[in-house]
Amino acid sequence: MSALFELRDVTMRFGGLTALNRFSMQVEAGSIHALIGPNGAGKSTVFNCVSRFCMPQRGEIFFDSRPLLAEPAHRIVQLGIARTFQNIEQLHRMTVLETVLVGLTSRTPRYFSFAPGATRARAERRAVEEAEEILSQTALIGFRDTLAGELDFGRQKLLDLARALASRPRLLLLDEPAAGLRNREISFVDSILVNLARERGITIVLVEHVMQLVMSVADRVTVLSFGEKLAEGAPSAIRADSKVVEAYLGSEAAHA
Amino acid sequence: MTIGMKRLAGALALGIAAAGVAVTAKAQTPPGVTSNEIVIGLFGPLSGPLVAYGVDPLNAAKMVYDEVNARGGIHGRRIRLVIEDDKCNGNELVGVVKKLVTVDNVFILHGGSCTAAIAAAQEYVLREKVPFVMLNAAGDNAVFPATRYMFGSFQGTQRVYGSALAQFAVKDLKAKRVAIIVHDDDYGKANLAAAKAVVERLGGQVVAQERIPPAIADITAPVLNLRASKPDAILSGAYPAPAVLLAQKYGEFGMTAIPLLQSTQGMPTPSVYAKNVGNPDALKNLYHTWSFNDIADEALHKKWVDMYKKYYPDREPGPFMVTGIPSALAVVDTLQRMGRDLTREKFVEAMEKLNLKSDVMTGPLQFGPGRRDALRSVVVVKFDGKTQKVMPGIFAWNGKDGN
Amino acid sequence: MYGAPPPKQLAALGLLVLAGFVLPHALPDYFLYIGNLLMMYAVLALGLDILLGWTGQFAFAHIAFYGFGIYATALLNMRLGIPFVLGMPIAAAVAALIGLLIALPATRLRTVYLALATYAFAECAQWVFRTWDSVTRGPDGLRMSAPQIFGYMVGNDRDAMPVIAIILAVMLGATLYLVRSRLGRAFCAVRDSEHVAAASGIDVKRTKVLAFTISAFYAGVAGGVYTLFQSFVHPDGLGVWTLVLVLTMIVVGGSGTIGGVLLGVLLLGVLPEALRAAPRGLLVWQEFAYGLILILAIMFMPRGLWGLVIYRLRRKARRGPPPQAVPVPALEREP
Amino acid sequence: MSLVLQGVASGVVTGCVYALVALSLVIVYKATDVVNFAGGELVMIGAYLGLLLLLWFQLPYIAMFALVPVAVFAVGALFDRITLRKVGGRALAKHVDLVSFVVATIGLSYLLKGAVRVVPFTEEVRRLPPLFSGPPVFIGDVVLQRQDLAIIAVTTMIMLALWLFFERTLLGKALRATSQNARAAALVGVPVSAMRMAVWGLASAIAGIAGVLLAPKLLMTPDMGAVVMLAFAAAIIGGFSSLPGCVVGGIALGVIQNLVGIFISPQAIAVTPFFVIMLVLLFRPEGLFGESLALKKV
Repeated sequence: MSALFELRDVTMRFGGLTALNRFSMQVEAGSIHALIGPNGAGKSTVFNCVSRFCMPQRGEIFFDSRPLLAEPAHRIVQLGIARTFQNIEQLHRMTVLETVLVGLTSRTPRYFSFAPGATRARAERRAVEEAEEILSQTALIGFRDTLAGELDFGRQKLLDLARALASRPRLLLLDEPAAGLRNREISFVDSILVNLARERGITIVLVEHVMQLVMSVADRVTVLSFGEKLAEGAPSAIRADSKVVEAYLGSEAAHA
Repeated sequence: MTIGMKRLAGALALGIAAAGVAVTAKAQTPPGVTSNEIVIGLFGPLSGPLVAYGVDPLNAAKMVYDEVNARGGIHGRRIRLVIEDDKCNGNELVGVVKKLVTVDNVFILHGGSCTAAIAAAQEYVLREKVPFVMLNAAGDNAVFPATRYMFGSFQGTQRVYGSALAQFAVKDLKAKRVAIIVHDDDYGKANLAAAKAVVERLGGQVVAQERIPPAIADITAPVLNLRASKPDAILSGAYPAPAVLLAQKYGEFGMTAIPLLQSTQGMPTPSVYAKNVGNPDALKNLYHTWSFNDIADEALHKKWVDMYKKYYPDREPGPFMVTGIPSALAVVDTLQRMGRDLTREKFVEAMEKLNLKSDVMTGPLQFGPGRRDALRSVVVVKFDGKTQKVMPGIFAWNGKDGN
Repeated sequence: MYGAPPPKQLAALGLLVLAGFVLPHALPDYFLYIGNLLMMYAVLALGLDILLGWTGQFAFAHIAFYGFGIYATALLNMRLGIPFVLGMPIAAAVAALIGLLIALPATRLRTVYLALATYAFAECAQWVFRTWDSVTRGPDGLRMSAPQIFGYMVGNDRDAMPVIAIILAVMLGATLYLVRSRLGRAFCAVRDSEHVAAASGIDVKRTKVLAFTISAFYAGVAGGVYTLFQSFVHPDGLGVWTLVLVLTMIVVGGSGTIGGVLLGVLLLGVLPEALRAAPRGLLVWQEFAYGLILILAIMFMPRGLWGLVIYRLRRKARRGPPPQAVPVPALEREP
Repeated sequence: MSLVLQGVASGVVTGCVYALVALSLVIVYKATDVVNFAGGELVMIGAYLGLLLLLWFQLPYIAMFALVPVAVFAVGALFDRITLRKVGGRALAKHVDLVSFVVATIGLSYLLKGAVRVVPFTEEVRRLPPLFSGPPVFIGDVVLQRQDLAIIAVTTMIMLALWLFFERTLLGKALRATSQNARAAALVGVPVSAMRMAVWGLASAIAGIAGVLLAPKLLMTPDMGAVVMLAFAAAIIGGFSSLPGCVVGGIALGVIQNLVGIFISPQAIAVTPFFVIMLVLLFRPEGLFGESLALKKV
């Protein structure tokens, strides 16, 4: 058993509110691992702790056996972890291509900003080529020079994914990639996720409410409720788990 | 880009042609003077925070020139004014001066209400050798050290006020311990230096020097400091708002046994000042310097106010209106004395010989070789909130104290 | 932005330098002075916009660095005899260093706190300029002696213009490259979302500190430029009014765009000169009109004038199917 | 010793004035996220309106005291309705709002200042008659004017009224909800944009009252709005989100300024508020009374 990514006993409190309570989970390399739970269960907090936007009061987070909590926020992506955002947090005033170039930051050489010259030109050209390739893969190339803030909702989500992919992550944290999308778009996301995991071997942790997507792509599902782990297992097992159905799926199970 | 380049080339060609014309034109006549016209560049703050010091004084100066034109001009030449707004801002005033000199080709410059802004243009004026007569700035830093082309201080410099108050305090009021409160700016610095020099020269002692920020909200601390120094007299170089605050606190703290001596700038209209202070007690022991004739001879003052109302029927003259008059009178007087043969160098030489007993100011307006501040003597007035009484004697600055 | 500046823009820089050499032989001092003033404001505004428009940090300390640049360049020249070509870079570098020191605590602050802390710094700096008599000559103002460049006296508009044009061209060129670099994109990313920036591997704090430092450097250079064509500096000119003027240039022109900033500088720099033709009685309304322009600009031109221009151009270019028409492809699922 | 006591007492009074203006700034900031750089000009407008009503319309003092807040309320509410709603309506990202909003208020400040400046009457320093006049009051060695006591009383009353309003009335609670989470407030049926307008009006009215109160004390010029920086300093000490914090901050600043004037130098009075702002923010980025910033939901 090879856990690429592990949370061990993580507790995160905001003022009097406990967002995560001694939460542990292990993610296997190459798998798609879904993290589900009702609103406010602490799913995004897991991501925010990994992204180092908040500091857990206790517990540890490991990636590739390396403790993450000692790293600053911007180092996380260099270690191979990329993430997307739940609310469309966008680089509104940057174009689609520029957004992906930002995603490429960790892999762009830190040439001296003011120096014109061949090295700089080559590096920029290479970065743009790569960004365009990623845009082609995510069907955004037609919007290359559109401002990110002017994209429709679905494409903003895609762009967020494209930006995250640009860093060539080994672990991808996706925060509700399908929320608010139409069916047709959901199946597109579905196909991209599967493609990423199976073809490129990227490990994916997925926070999602759209059960249709979770059930079709996830290898393993962890259920969070009020900051604590409620259940964990294969999608079919989770679906059958009465505790989960009671606490969370309840009414939604009927729709799925 | 190509359109831009064509336009640029066009502008360049035009500019070069214009410059050529200007050069040939320059060679024939002195700038700003034709057979029937003298062009004067007139400017002051006509907008912005210091507009009070600009609109009325500039109107008044214009009125003096208009009046001269109405009587047939000077030796057959009419005066034509090019009027500009300098906002009392250095960058802006330098631009105005350069425009007047190089685009409007004026003969002389007449303007400026703020010393710091004027000082910014000084170097240019000296280099281009254009006479610059200040409109109504006190101008300590523009006239000390004296430079050939800058003339001003027609209502006296801060040195004059500081020195007058100090002389009055030590000589007439027999004060031994003198406390001084001034603004933390160039005017305050000059006022303080002169007052201190005079007090010490006359054998007194300066027991407190308070430099307060011009926008002070609570003047308690400096006034307490003044009180703690146990002075025989308090000299103030404060501007209108702090001058009122000072008098209020001085009254409130029961310091009225100590004479309070205020420089002119703190009370542009004494009656408004008294109203602002609000407490008649605080004015029991108040004196102030004054450089205009209106207190001694109201009729003379009224003449100018009436003339102003005639020229500008829809504008009530403000307290600073008369400050625009003496400089214009000095320019007119100088041009009169020069005759028809006008050059800028001759204007400077004639200006140096100015000795004008104007009916506006308390003392004569004089320049000389190495002297560029016009008024050096003022009177001291006792003001109890209602009546003004001119104290005997004229208080003159000796040209040295505080320099 | 990415890639390299288009050749057209680089050619425009060349043209600017050329104009700097040619115009002094063609125009009277007044126009040269206004030109020099505008070029100085351009450097100042470009620098402020790096912080405000590109990095989204609402900081007001700029005017302090500008003042520092003026005093330092002038005093190095007058007291220590350090020529301008050395003095200005030293002054700008020290301004940048102060900017860096300010940035370290300031980057912890956000929004109103950042704005007020940096404004307070600017006020403190102005107070120091006014109070430190023995060095700055305090409220009397400092008469600066004319600087020398390779033994050639500068100090009037005619001689200063080519030098200023070269400096502006260099700063402008640097800005063109800067915004097209990894760092420039990091500025924009921090502006739009610090979370996305951090999650993309951008060190947010370091980026902000760099923006502060570079911005302060520009202000220092602008201060150095001031000493080339002015002969006097007074602390009163280094106050909130100048700051608001530069801020207005940026906002009206279009923050976060180089073209917009230059347009704003040109417009607001020329406006008071154009107003000279207005009837004298109306001049007193200038302050009112200034406020009105600011409010209207913010209401109706959120991206500034430049935004309007670009929007028009883009709409023209967008004849043809709008990009929204591109369909989302349905990829085949892997078996 | 009496020197220090007097300095402290006068500082408390001046501090109350700062606190009033600071209250106006903080109410606006809490409810609408706008930093109001025109706060000082609203004070100035209040003062000049008061003078206009007294001198031109010959109204009794009480009528003026009642009318000025109403008029300034209208100025603030209209500014929000006409300008800020338009600016806020199409904003894309948070910080863009801040810049645009701040620039809009800077615009308003120049607009108001410019409008007052065109009246030649304002060229000279003026003073509004005090609310109470009469001989000064002695407390031991310390002298205070009756107007000073009135300032303390009115500040306390406004402070209490605001507290009651925000804690005890439905409208006040709705305003608080709006300021904490506009979207949620809208969902439960609070008319958010009307609320914002009301807040702007309320804050402006307080500034107007401050103008009437402090005009006898600070004197009136079109530039008297510069007092806003002192109010900002007071608000920063108080944390910029706490109403009692404003009062404590204002009084602290007033006292500190006087102590600086007595023990250091009057020259340093001008720089004191700015130095205080920097010092407070250096050590307590959220101010002395501010709540620490919670993580924004990502």
